[in-house]
Amino acid sequence: MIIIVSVLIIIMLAAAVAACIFKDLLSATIASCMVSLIAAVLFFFLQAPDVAMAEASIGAALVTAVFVIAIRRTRRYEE
Amino acid sequence: MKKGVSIILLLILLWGVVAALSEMPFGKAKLEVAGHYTDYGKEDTGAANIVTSVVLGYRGFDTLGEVTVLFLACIGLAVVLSTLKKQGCGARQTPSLILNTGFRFLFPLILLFGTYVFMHGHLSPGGGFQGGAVIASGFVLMYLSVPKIKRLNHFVSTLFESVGGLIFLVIGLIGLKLGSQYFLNNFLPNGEFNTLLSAGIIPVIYIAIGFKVGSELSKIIDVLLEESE
Amino acid sequence: MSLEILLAIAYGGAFLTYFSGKISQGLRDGAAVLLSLGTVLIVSSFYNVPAASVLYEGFLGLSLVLRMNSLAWFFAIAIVSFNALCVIYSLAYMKDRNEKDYYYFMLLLINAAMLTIVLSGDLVTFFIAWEIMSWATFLLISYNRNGALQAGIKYIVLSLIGSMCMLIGILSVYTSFNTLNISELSGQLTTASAGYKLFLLIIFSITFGIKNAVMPLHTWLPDAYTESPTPFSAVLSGMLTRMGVYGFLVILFGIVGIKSVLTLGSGFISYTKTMAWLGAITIVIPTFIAMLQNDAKKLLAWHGIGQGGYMILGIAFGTSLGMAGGIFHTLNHAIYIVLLFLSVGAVEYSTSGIRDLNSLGGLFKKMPIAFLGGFLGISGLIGVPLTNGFVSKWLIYKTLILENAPFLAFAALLGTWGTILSVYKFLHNLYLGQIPEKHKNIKKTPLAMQVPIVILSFAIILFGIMPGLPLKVINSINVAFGFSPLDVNLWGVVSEAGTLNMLNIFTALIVFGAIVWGIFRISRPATLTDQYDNYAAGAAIPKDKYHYTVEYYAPFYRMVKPFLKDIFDLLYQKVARANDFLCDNIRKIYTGYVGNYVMYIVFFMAFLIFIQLKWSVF
Amino acid sequence: MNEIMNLNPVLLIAVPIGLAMLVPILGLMSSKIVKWVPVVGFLFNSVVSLAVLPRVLNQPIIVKIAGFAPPFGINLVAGPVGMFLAALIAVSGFLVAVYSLDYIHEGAAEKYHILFLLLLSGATGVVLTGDIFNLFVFFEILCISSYALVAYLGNRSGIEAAVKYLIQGAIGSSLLLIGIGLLYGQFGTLNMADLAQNITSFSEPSVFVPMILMVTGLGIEAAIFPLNAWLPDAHSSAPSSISAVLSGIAIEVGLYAVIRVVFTICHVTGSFFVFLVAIAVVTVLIGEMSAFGQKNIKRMLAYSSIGQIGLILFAFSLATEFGVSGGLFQMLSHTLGKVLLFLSAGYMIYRTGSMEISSFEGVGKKMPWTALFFTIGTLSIIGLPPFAGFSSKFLIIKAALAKGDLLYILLMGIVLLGTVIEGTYFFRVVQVIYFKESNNKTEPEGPPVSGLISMSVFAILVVLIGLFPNAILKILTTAASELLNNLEYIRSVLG
Amino acid sequence: MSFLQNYAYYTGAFGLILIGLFIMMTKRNYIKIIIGLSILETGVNLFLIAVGYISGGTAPIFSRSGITAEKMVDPVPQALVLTAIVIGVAVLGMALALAIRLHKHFGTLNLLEIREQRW
Repeated sequence: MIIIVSVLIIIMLAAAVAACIFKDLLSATIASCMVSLIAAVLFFFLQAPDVAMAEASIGAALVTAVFVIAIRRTRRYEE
Repeated sequence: MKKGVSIILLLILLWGVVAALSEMPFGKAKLEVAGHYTDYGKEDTGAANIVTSVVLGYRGFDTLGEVTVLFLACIGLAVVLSTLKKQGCGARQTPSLILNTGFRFLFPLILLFGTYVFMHGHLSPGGGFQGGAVIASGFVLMYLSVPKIKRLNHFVSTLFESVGGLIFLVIGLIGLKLGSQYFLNNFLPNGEFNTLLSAGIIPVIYIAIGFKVGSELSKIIDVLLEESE
Repeated sequence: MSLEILLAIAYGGAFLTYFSGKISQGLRDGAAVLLSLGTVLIVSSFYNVPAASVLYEGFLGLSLVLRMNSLAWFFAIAIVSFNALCVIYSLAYMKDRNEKDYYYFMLLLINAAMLTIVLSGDLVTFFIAWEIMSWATFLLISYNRNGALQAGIKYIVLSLIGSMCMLIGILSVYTSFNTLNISELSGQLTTASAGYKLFLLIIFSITFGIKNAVMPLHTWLPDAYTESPTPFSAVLSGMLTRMGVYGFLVILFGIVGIKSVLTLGSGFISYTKTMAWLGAITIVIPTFIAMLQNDAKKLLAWHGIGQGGYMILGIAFGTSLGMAGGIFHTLNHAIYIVLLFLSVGAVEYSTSGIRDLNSLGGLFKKMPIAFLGGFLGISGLIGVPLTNGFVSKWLIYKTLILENAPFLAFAALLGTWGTILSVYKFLHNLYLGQIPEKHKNIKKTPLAMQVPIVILSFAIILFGIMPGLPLKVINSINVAFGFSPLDVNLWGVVSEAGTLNMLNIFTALIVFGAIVWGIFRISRPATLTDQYDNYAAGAAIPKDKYHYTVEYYAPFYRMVKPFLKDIFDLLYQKVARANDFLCDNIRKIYTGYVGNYVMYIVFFMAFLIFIQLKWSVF
Repeated sequence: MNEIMNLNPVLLIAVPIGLAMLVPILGLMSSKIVKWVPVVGFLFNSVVSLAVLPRVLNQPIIVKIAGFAPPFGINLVAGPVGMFLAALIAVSGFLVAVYSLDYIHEGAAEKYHILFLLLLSGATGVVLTGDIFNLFVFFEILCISSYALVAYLGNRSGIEAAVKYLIQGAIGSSLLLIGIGLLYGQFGTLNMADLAQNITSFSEPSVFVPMILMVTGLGIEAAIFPLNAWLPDAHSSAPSSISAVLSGIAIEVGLYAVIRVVFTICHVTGSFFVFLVAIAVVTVLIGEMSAFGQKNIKRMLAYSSIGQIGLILFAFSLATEFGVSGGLFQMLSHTLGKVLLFLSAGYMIYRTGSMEISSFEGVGKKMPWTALFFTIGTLSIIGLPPFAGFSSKFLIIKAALAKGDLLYILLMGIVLLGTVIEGTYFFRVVQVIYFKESNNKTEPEGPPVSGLISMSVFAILVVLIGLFPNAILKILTTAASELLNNLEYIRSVLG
Repeated sequence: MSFLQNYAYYTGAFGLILIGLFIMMTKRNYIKIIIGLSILETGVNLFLIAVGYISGGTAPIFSRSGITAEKMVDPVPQALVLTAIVIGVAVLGMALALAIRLHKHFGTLNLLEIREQRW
């Protein structure tokens, strides 16, 4: 169990670092979406199903949608 | 250079946090207040989901604030984007048939699921916010898959937002006059534990919040998309 | 008639004047004159009537107290009288100006504030009134626009520094003694330590030194005097500046007590010596700077600084003779400097705003009353016998001699010489000599201007011949402060250092004058010739003015110029520029880039955490 | 009257929020009534808070939300401090709402009124709540509505300022939340009184680190140096009525929160106060010096707010009864004075069409009343008698001197130097307004009646409080003892 | 292993917080900064939930009959995080709306170039 959690956390941190590194904002957004998703899974492991639901639907889905819309309306690449 | 300084500062921060964390080991037993909630939450509020009983019972005032924040975000977004000129229609790909068909099939289901989630907030994981978010994600799907943008009905969404919030508040204010005379006091009977019609005011408020949050989150997407297409 | 009513009339009068100005001009003028004359009457009714009353119970736990005693009466009567004269004068002077409602309102408000200062029985009332006076003065100095703005800023900056010092002083007294009532304090402060007294004196001296323009703190004064409307310059120079002297009197003798003051310091470096030397410097340097001025008001302004030095010199020694000299000089100075400003104002009025000494002259015939004022004014300023200045200067010189301070006496004397030189230039360039062509047909001096000039001229002579009138009041002030009374009679003073009897001098001078008049009478009478009926070595006779008065003391000027730079003003300007520079650069930390701001935030946090975890400072 | 006195203080928060939510529905019916909603709401709040205020001086009212006793439920602590600030917020909010009636006529006016109501109800929530997480929630309401209102005009500067404000504010709230989490993890409670009871020593790392996180997070809103970089931008770019509220209320509420954390929850002692005093002095100096060279009136006023906040923090960090009551008094006089300044500057900017100080030449003649109000505000802010600012400055200096420590006297000297700088630039503006003639001969046109009414009430309050400071001194001393004596606070909340 | 047991979640949470802060401190692109903010908020939420966990606990819901109150995890942080998530989305929505306006006005999202308001 703890191994799975650790792997998830490592993936999550890697996704966060990737969000930091990517010059393409869309990719960075997807990476941060992934952070949120894995966080939602971790919430579930931490016996917080309510929060997991909220994080998955709000943090991962809606926020990402908002990001994508905003990037569409501005510019895609970091200069 | 700047990155180096940032990293040093953040490491100092980490040091401090580690020092503080040493007093609070992971997974230790609950303390007094939380214990009270799990022990008496059932009796106090009548909700099976203790998180819900905390969110709407013990800490209902936070939730009022939270609802207000979302309402505020909706208004604020509209203010920020209100004076923008309409843009010409950008190149927009026609959504594929699969997406369109899938949307037609899924949209009612998503709405239904969202409604389920917020109606059963006091019994199972979920609640007004999660249910509202699910409904809003249905609308996101709609925006992705319908070729001609269907705007949210301004009138209806405004009504949902305002009335949802007002129901919450009015229930709170009724509590000030009825029963034990406290704001947000649970003046309805608790009913039979673990059934849909239980936990007094909690399901009522969650339904109101569900509609409100659903329409607000959809509106946020709507406003952001508004003139860009 | 109680003190509250007096103040109510003073403050209410200011507002009444303002609002009546909204109705009609005549009503406002009438109200201003009547109210200021009314306050004169009320104040004079308090002569020898000590009074005290509580104005306001419990202002932040203090009670605001008013009191009337001989010192307060002396200053109050001077304030309201000069104010009344200046209001009357303003009727004519301000005739063609805009925003007169505002002008009269501020003038009366300042008058009321000054009245409150001298009537205040505790330091909070004193401070409140002091501040009202300061900002109201600022608002009136700026009235003339243009150059006045800079002068106003200069004034208010120094004034604010002064008031902040005073606030610290007052509150430190309050925290130490738990009362601010002046009469209660005077008993308690004797128990304080010498260091504390010195601190208190220094901090108050900064305040009052700024107001009284003692030498290193004087820089606001020349600009402010020059740039304000002339009747207000008169008020400013006459009494407002001398609130500093009043303050010195209160803090030195009323609160700390002269015995304690004299014990502060030892040998050459003592509080009173320092003060006396600052007074001496204040006499000498400004007087010589005054000599070089070409703007009539600026010349008077520098004299205003210089004369302030005499007052400081007088009171610094803390003897009854010196006190009498200092206080009397305050009054005398006010009389002649107001007179001088008013007569310059008359010239300014007639020539529509020219004050430049180089382009005026010969106005004697056109405006005899103004000339009279100017002449008597400078006589008083110099201290010619039979004028009031002579008496007070005599008292001050006597003090210096008695106190074995030959250098200070020499400085005072030097000041008088400088005064003579410079005021002669003043008188000559304004009234004597040849009148420029364009000033041949100037406006007449209106009656409203003549009346105050005549009254003040009369006062100069009156107090010059009968100094006993004011000295009697001053004597009672001296007694109140615990000095031995002087032996005063109507004509002068009897003291161990010699006797002053103006009646004898008056008679002697009358006799001497009669002789001189007689000699002139029997000699051949002078004949008047036209300007063109003249021989100019074959050259064409100029049609215009040829009696030039530019570069009046040119050789002397070249000689002393390097020494007479107003280094303090330059220093202050340098400080101001440095401040501007610093201010402009310090806000560069707000770079506009958010990354930096976030960095500040994290740094603040990290810094605190680091010092606590590493060293456990907190 | 008795009815009103017994009203529940929770209404102070619930009613404005309810009205804000009602506004969209009203807006659907008629756009005319919408602008009266904030007026009505804050009139109600003013009446209730002023009526309840005398009652709480003897005994704080503990409002248990939903009937759960603290620490199990959220509770409001309507003590002297809370009610004093709530009354201040309500009264200023009412007057600014009156001002906004005519001032706000462009843009999405309906949304402006909603945001305005929510901004101030958030502020009221912060000052009344007794629960640290609830404080966070109301703080977010305050902040988010400020972001939106700063961007309200939608021009370049407004958007830029809002962006910067948002970034810093969001970091602040995240830090606050981390701090709350750390405290909750150790003490298992969110009630401020309960936390205060459990915290024995603030200097242990496990308490100190969360305290610093919270102080930093709240300090961003409170504009303590060096966390105040957002302030000049935001305050100068918002509509003037909002700048007034942000400067007069929002930052003071932030400072209140900092003080609550430092005084009540962590019960800081000793050398940390020295640090706070030092920070306060630096804040004063930086604020005043940055304001000194400003050409833009609103930026100048904003920097001056930084200086004033420094002064208030200085007073609080003296941690004596005089100091704290002086600080609260200074809060009052700063609110009145600065709101007055911003409101009058608002119409001057509106009529001249420029925020440059130099464009105000001749305003004194064209808009005499507005100019007069501006001058009164100026004199009060500098701290000259007989205006409200003098009394508060008097108390603060007295408190610093009563400390009897040379260090404090020196630091206070520096603060007073800041005052001199402040006086200089303010008097320069007064000169420009009154004593410079303008070249353009536009018709003199004063502000509309609503603006005049609200400004004149502020001016009258400034003068009245300056003349009769004793009227509120009792409230202040009671409030000061509430802040200083946290045992009393704990006892009154937890029973 | 016990280190992982005890610190895995905290490491993850504070890892996210620090990465988020790092992005906000060093990046110039506004949207990137908002991404950092989002990561920071996720980290804070994860931290709060981790605070409330008790070893071997169950979700705080009486969904089945065998669940006892003693073994339930702390419900309070979950309630807080629900609030925090909603507040977070509100802030992010505002931030991105401002991003759109910012791009309209300045044509760039590089904050180093958007420095009209300074000093």
